This record gives sequence, C-alpha cells and structure tokens, in this order.
Amino acid sequence: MNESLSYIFINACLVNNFVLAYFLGICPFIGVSGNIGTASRMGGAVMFVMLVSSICAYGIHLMLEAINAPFLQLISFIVVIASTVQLVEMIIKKFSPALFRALGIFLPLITTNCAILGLALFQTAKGYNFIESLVYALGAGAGFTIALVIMAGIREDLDIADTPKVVRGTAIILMVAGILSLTFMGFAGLGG
Amino acid sequence: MVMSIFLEPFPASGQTVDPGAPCKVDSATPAEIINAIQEAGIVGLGGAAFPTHVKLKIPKDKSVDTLIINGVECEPYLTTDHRVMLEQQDDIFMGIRYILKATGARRVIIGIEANKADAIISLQERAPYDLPVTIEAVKVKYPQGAEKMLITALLAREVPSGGLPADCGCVVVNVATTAEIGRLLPLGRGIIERSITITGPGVKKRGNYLIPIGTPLRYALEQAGLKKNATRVILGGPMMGFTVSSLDVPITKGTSGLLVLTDKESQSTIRKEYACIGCSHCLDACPIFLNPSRMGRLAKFEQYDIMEKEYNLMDCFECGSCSYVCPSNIPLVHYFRVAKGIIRDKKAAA
Amino acid sequence: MDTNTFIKGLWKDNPVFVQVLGMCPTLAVTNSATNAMAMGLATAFVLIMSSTLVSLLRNFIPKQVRIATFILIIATFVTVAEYLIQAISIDIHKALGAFIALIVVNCVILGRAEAFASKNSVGKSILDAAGMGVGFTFALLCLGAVREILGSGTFFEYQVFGHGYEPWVLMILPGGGFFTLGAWLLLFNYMKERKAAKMQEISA
Amino acid sequence: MNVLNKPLEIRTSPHLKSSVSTNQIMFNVVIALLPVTIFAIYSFGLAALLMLSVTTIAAVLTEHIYCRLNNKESTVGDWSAAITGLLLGLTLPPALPLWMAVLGSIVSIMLVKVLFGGLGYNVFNPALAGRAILQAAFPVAITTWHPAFLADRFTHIPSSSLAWPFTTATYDAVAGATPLGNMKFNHVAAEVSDMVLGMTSGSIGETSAVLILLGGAYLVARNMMNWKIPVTIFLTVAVFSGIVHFFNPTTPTPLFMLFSGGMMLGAVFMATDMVSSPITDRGIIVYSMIIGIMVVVIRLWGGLPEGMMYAILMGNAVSPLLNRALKSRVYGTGRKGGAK
Amino acid sequence: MNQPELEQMTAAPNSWHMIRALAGIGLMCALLIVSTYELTFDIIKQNKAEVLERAIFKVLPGAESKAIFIVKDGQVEKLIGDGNGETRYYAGFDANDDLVGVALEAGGQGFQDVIHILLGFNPEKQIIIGMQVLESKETPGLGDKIEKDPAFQKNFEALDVALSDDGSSLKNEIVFKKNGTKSNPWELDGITGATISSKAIAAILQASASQNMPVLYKNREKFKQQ
Repeated sequence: MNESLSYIFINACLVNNFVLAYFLGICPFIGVSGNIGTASRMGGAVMFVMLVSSICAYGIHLMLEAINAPFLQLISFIVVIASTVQLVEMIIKKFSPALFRALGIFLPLITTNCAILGLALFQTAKGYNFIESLVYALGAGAGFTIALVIMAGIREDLDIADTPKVVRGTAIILMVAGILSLTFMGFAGLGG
Repeated sequence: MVMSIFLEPFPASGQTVDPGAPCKVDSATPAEIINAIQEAGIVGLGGAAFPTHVKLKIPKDKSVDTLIINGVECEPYLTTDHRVMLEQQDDIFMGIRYILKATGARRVIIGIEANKADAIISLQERAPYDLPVTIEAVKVKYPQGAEKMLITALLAREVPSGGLPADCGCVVVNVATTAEIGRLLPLGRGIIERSITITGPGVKKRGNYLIPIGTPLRYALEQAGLKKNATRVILGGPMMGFTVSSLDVPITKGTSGLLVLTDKESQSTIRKEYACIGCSHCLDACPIFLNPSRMGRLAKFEQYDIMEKEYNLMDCFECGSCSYVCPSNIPLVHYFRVAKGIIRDKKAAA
Repeated sequence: MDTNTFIKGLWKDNPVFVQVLGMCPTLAVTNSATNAMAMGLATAFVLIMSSTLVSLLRNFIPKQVRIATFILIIATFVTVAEYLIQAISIDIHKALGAFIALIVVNCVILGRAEAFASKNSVGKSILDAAGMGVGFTFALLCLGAVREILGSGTFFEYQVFGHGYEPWVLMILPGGGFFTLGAWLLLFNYMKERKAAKMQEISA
Repeated sequence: MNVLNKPLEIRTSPHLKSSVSTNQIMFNVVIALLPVTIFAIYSFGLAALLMLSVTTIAAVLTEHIYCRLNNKESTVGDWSAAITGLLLGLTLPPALPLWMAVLGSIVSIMLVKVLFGGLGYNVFNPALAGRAILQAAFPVAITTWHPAFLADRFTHIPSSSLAWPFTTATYDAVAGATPLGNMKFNHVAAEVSDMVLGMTSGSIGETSAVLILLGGAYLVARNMMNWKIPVTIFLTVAVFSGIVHFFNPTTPTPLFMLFSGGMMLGAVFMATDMVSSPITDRGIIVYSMIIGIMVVVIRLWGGLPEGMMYAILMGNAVSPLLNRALKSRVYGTGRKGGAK
Repeated sequence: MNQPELEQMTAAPNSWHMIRALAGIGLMCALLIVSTYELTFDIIKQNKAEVLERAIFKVLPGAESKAIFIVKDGQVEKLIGDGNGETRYYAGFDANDDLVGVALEAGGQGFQDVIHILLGFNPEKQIIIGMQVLESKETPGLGDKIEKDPAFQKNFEALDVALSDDGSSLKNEIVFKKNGTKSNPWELDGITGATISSKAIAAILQASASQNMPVLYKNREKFKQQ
C-alpha cells in the first residue's frame, strides 16, 4: 500500500485519533487532563517517548524477524518500552533538570500508557518503514496532545460550572470525550 | 447606629474661626506647602478622600513632569466639579501654583468633559499668562473621571499595574481639591465645608449645596426635600456610591454627592440573576480590559487565587461598568469587592 | 472459603464501574456483546494466571524488581492468551485486534498483582483475581449489551427488536462507547447518592 | 419627613442597570429566527411545520420536566431551550422521521446542556451537538434530502416523517440533493442566486441566505450578537477558498462556498452562540478563523460534503483554550507605563 | 568493620536474589511462551489458511481447490514453501480442475481508514467475478454496506476489466456511478448514502485491475497448470 507521509500523519493525528477513535491512553486522558499546563507537558512527554519507543519498536521488529521469533514481540516491546522510559528519565535528569522538573513525574506513568504500546503494535502491523514509523509516532503523539489539551481546557471550565452532582468526576469527562470523538469524525476522509 | 464621633460645641465658647498661619506660595518651600495642606486637612474631594499631602509627596526615586487637574465629574448625576470650575477659577489657578511648587511638575493640563463648554471657556479666559496650563476636552464617558482613565486619555500613558500615577510621571488632583488648596492656604484655614450635589428622582430641589462637614444627612435632605417614594439614599454617585441605612450618618469630606432613588429605579436594579452567558459585554465595558465574566464565574466558585494571579483582580477599581451592562444581572463588582477583601485578609494573616 | 474476597471484585470494588480502571479495552472492544465477552474472558484468564504465579513466587521475588517481574509474567500470559485465541477462532482474534496485546497495560492486572497477589496466599489470590476478572467481564458485558442492542438491534447476534428496527449506529462508533460508559457511571453515581441520602435519613 | 419612618434599602453599587437582560437577548434571537422559520415552512410545507414545532416543544418540555423533577424553578422562561429546539429543527432535513427529531431535542437538552450545568455552562452548542449525535446515530436518514417547493407540500406529509418510533422509515420516491452534495459527488454547481434566495434543497432552515442575514442584521443592530464572528468566518472562507479556486479552478468558487449548505445558518446563528464561543476579542477572531478554515478543508478535501457542524463544534471545543491563551492586555501591564 | 564493607555484605545477597529471580522468571516465561507457540502453531496456521481459502472460494464462485502463484523476475510461477512478501496470486480451480479465476489482495484509502479487499479475476473473460472485504473500518450501517449490501455485491458478478489492444492498460476506466445509473459493464453502481466508500472501492478496483490485469492476461495459460 502506498500511504503518503502526510496521510499517515493526518490519519494518526486527527482521523483516527489515538484517544478519541482508538481509546488508547484513556487513563492519562482522564487522569492528567485537569489543568492545561499539566496536560500540555504530559502531551510533550508522551510525544517524546512515542518517538523514542517507535524507533526501538522498529529495531526490535527487524531483529525478531531476523531470528524468526514473532512470539517474543509483545514481551520485548513492553520490556524495551519500560526500560527506555527509565533510561530517558535518567538522561533527562542528568542533562536537563529543568525539563526533568516539567516532565519528570509523568515519565513513570507513561510506561503503562497503552498508547505507547499500541503505537508500537500498530506500526508493526501496518508494516511501516523507518520514516513512516517516525511520522506515525509524531502524528499519534500530536493527536494525543491535542485531545488532552482540549479536554483540559474544557475541564477547567467545568470546574467552575453548575454541573449536577451525579455527573461530576469521570462521567462528565466521558460525555465530553464522546462529543469530541463525534467532532473529530468530521475529519474523516482527510488526507487521502 | 453608625459609628461616628459626635461633637457638641462648648456653650461658653466664642464660636469664632481661629485662623492658622498663612502659607504664601512665593515664599514657602515645597515641604512647607505639603505641611500646610496637611494642616488644612485637605483630602481628595472627588470621592475617594485620599489625603492630598500624601499624594503630593513624590517619592525620591520618582519625578513628576505633568500635573493633571481632574475636572471630569467622577460619576453621572454629580455636578460639583462643574460648579467649582464656573465659580472658583481664581482659587483653582492659585491652587495650581501651590501644587506645581510642591511637586516640581513643569506643566499643567486641566481635563474637562467635552460637553462642558462653558467651564472650558471660562477657565481659558481666566488662565494667568505665567502658568504653563493647557485645558483639554475629553470624551464624555464613564469612568473618564478615574485617575487612570484620565491619564491615558490626556497623555496616552498607562499607570503600571499596582503602581501610582507618579510611576508614569504625573500626578492627578481633583479640581475641587485644587480650588480648596488655593482658597484655604493663603488664609491659613482648615477645611470645614464642601459643596455636595443632592439629586436623584427622590429629591424635590435638586442642586449643589455648600454644606458644613459633619451635618447629618437628615438635615441636608430636609433642606432639599424628599419625595414620598424615596427608598434608597446613596453617598456618592450611582455607580460607586454606598447606600446608607440611617439618615443620622454625617456628611464627610469624601461625600461628593447624595443621590436619592425611588421605588421605580430600585425595582429596575433588582432583577432575576441568570448564569453568565458569555455575551462579552462586560469585557467591552471594562475600562482596564479585565475579564469580569470569567472572574465572576471564578468568584462564584471561590477560586480567589486564580482571580488574583491570572486575571489581575487587584487592578479592578470597582467602577461598576461590568455590573451595569451585565444582561444576566450578576453583581460582578460586589463579587470582586468580596474577593479582594478575602485576598487582603489572607495576605494580612500570612 | 472467603466469599467476600470474590464478591468484592464483582460488585463493591468493581474494577470498571467503581475503580474506573482498564478503560481502553472497556471502551474499545465493547461494540458487540460477543467481543466484550471474549475480551473479558481473556483478561480474566491473564488476571487469574498471573495472580497465581505472582502469589506462588511472592517470597522468591525481591522488592526492587517486583514490578519488572510482574510485567514479564503478565506479558507472557498475554502472549499465551493471544495464541490460544487465534487457535480457537481467527475471527474473534481479528475483531479484538491489537487490544489483546494491550491487556498487558491494563492497570487492573498489574494493580491486583501488586496490591493483592504479592501479599496473600495462593488460594486467596486466585479468588480475588477471579472476582476481579468476573467483575471486569460483567462490566464489559454491561457495555457490550447496551451498545449492541441499541447499535445493531441484536444481542449476541440474535435479533432483539425485529427487522423494522432502525439501529443507532452511534452506539457502535467510538463516541457511543464514551457515552455508554458515561451513562453507566452516571447510574452508579446516582445509586450511590441515593444510598447515601437514605443512610443520612436513617441516622437522622 | 416621610422617609424617616421606613427602613432604607441597602444594596451594593452600581445603583443603575442597563435595560437589556438575558431573557430578552434570547427572545430576540427567536424573533431573528422567525423569517427563516416562516420561509422554511413555506418552502417545505407541513413537514417543516411539524418538524419545527416538534423539536421546539420537545426541547422546552424536556427542560421543564427536568427542572420539575429536581425541584428547581423551571428555566424555560429564559427562552434558551426554545432556541435550542428551533435551531435543531432548522438544521435537520425536512423528511427526517419525527421521532428522531424528538430524540435529538431530548439529547440536546439533557446530554449537552443539563449535564454540563444548564444555560451558561454548556461547552458545546446544544443544538449542534445534538445534531452531530443524530448524524452519527442515523447517518442514512439524516442525509436523505427532500426537495423544496413540491406542489403538494401543504397537503401531504412525507411518509418518512411519520415513521413509528425506533423503526426504519420508508421514504417517498422523490429525492433531492443538496448543492454541496451535487458539487462533491457529481461536480455540478448550483446557481448562486438560487442559493441566496433559498430555491435549493437542504436542511429546513439553511436554504435562504438572505433571510438568515436579515435575522443576523437585526441582532447586530440591537447589539445582541457579535458581528465579528460571522464576518471573520465569511472573510476566512472567501479568502481561503478563493486562493484554492485560483490555483485549481475545478474547486467551487468562494461565492458558492459562502452561500451553500449550513454556512450562513451556522455562521450567523450557531457560531455566534454566546455561551460556547470565546469571550475575549482576539479569541473570537481566532475562533472564527478556525471555523472558516476547517469548514473549507472538510468540504474540499474531507470525506463529507458539509463540515460546518463539525467546524463549529471544533471551535466550541477549543474556546476555553482560546479564552485562556488570548486574554486582552490588562491596563497597566505589559506595555511600559511612562514616557520616562 | 566499617560502613561501606557492611553495606556490601548486606547488598550482595540482595543483588544475587534479584538476578536469580529475574533470570528464573525470564526462563520460565520463555518456556511458557515457546511451548504455547509450538503447540498452537499448526492449529493457527490451519485456521488462517481456512479463513483465506473461504474468502478465495467466495470471490471465485465454484472454486474448490487453490494454488498460489507469485511473480518472480517478471515470470509467474508457482509458490513453493512459505515465501515472503511477494504479491500472491491465488488461482482457484473447480471440481474438474478447470481454472475458475485468480484472486488477489488489494487495498486503498477508504472513508475512515485503509480498506483491504480480495478480488477475484477471470483473466480469460477479462472480468472481475468477486469481491470480498477483508478489513475495513467504514462507518457501520453506511460505509460497511460495501460488504453487506447485496445490490452492491451484484456489481461483481461480471465487472468488465477488458484490456486495451496493446494489452498494457485497461480499455475503460472503472468509474463510480450514482445508485441506479449504471449503464456500462465497467461502471460501478454506488450505494446511496455511502458515496465515499463506494468511490473508494472503485478507485481500489481501478488501481488493482490496471496493475494486475495485464500480468494476469499475459500469463493466463500458466495459471492453468495445476
């Protein structure tokens, strides 16, 4: 299949947004979207880790193909992602304390963010080459960040709203996510 | 009962005015002039009653190049400044001489609303040639009489957030205050009376009255005559004034007007409150470009910290424009006053 | 037998409705009751197996590496489950897609391993895992049933409403997933509130 | 002195109030919608009349019943529920089964408005979000158009309108196509003059550009609508689609873009919804530009013929961010104070 | 004993424990995975083959057995062993071992995501005789009619893909027509309300046919050798 890079990006970012169409990374989407500043930093962290783990996943996939052991895919993905995140955390801590302060607390959370693992699995399943994988990771990360920040903006408004007592908490977030998901359906067919 | 100090004259006293030492503009030093103003007890007569000698004492690290005489009525309904400008021109110019000397400013601008042509003309005619004074007409709109607004209108300068007019090189004095300085200082007297606008739909004889400070409202209003349906008596103007619960309240130096409203106006201001619909009328109305809509919502949910830190709550000078235009009848200014009070208390406690 | 350990996961501490964990599969694969069921069972399988193993080895695993080993164990059982599902039916495997592999990052499983299995005996851990697994499957079925019935007019592919029914396509779209889970949470909140109000009435 | 004998009223300043109030603004929006409504009924006949009354009544009733059940004072009097119902009706195709329309009204009020806290707190425009939900739920029914100006429109109700609740509707044989649908799928452009006057097919209330603009002008004249929103949207759409048209003449002209589909109705009555649009001046401009760009992108390159609804919903979604990011500069901050 | 030495003493058994635990569990996990993989490998392979076969037989009506061909150095030849990566041609034969047609996979951009389909060609008659959707995310109830709508499936009873005279390209472009307006055998009768998905299928057909039809036609005899 010939998928242009722009199509891959738009598809991962808007049309099939990881959060709103694939339900990946819902936990941080609900957990870290209370405040715009936090949300955008989290988005940045996720985007960064996505890029790194996309590269790793590409390498692992090549290696597993070479030794013909597809059954090790999942286990090596999760192990590598977890250790990459640790490594990234240490590197950032060492070289940019400012960045670490901004992203630090989110990095461990990202390990169990299914969007990262999902990205690795999808790019492998779709058979993307190296550049395509990078673009895909970038698009997915951008899409995740967009959804997260929009949600944070709305939630900051909802914090000072007269919402009925029963909907406060996760219920109203899910309702907003539903409407957002419908809104993103407007992008369908873009980039073809 | 309102907290007041009641003075009774000593029956055996002669009841004569005992003048102090006169202060001559030619011979006095700036410090002496400021001292004389303090002795005379002169405060801002526009309504804020801020001690004038404090205002004129320019901090050492700042300098002032322009003196602005505020001839703009601070609120609708009030006309005292207008009367002063028509009747006390010489006192005004004498006062300017004192203030110029006290502050070291080099030029004077008198700002007057454009619809008061008579005041502009009469001041221009009587302006002494040796004074660097210009008279400028400004647009008629509320709250043009606020210090910050007038500075921006005349000089295109802005007073920094949390700062004073001296921070942008000017000092603003109300025209009535200036006149009082010019009238009292040469004689060495203190301030014992002021002119007050008594007006409103609930008053029979509307007009400007010269009333001794300390007179109970009851007495002043009896002279002007109250209508039967009067319900609300306001010290000051309609936008920023305070209602009083008792007519035993005395007139103070800061009382620029007495406004009496009737049932009719009361009802029109007590209307059902809706939720904010984000019409943005208050943003358009706010003279200093705050976001009253958002702050109102934040105040309702007691998020005072955010109001202060992200929305510049403390810059609000409570002009009341936002509450006036709000179609949802949200008492925005009231919310802001409460919020400011709470924040100040918190800071004081910390 | 400690039935309380089992019941707790099923209802009082239901992983989806009460703890709001494991959202991704809850939303992604519940567009039909069949998929929901398969996903629930697969998760329950991994949950029970990994809890058992973790509990068995709990004294063997040092504290510092416990998370790493837990993830390793879970990933293993997920891989096993993936191959088993493929062996049973390719169609189900296709319908669930990548979400089988994503069971690895389902916080319910790691959560139970960490919070319960690593501290309790094997029998208790199995009970707890079974309770959570059944509770998870139950929650998934709740969603899958609503979404399939409204969205396709069927339940486990049996016609419910007859042929004239106009399906609400929205329900099987992603948006419908959010709305349905939101509605279930609303219902739970509402019941909780009613209960609290009643308690207050009684005490007052 | 009579005044001494009764207690004085204590209130906080200001003691004056402008005369406009929220329910008046809302009521005037209804008035502004009247020409469009009447034309809709004229061009689509009984189907439109039924549809509009059903959506409006359902919306108002839903809100009223909710308030009653929760022992609150009914908020129906602020007219906002009526606007939601009316606007929803105006965006639906004329032959849509009425039960779907009712469902849409209920969803608009309950899910998009009441759950978010009622008037003033709804993040999304209730009518539009309701329509988006309907579109996702019943994609076929909501894209089945019905021609305008049928001879028997005042005597005959389309059979699909009266379909039993929850059943699939059967449609009358007559079918219309919207100018945008024709453009996208058959590359046939409608006459702009027809679209201006409302001679084409489409949703009930979107066909007559002139009457929509008339209603908008009325609201602007009464200072009850922010004219910057529609004007910026129109400008953005005209410039953007103009550039594209210049380089690729097979794309629709800017005029066609402006007068087709829900552009007019959306820009004038939906995007200007005060609650769900930004309040800061710069925020409003960016919001309108986002809507303009997105609608052109969806129409030209997306899969759907019409994107106004999604564009405005997207605008609504980013409004809180715009309000935060594009605050006005507060007096005395940022710029240097003095001339010194 | 001083402080560092003491720490070393207590730390040493700990790190041994850690390595022991990790290695042991790793070993166990590897064992588990590999044994499951080995156990299920054949079943899964068979399952997959069955699914593929079912699809092939669906797009090649009447076929009962199949053979896989690949293109190697411009030549079509039978695939031996598993092979990897190449475009595969699945030739289907009926009960009498006569060639029914050749099936191949195709894909392209749909409304929501990429659509994968399996196409059945009859190289002799130069027509498409079957289409089966393998994977799509089209809107349920609307776009997914490309799989479910019997009227749409009727298009693929005999869709004309005749080659031009020089045999290198299609004579007529496969075009999409609005529902009920099909007038030529090379036109695709669309689905009302699902215009985009129908159009996407037309585009995929056009791309796949114009690429593969010349190859198929040229090698039509080769496919017949069972």
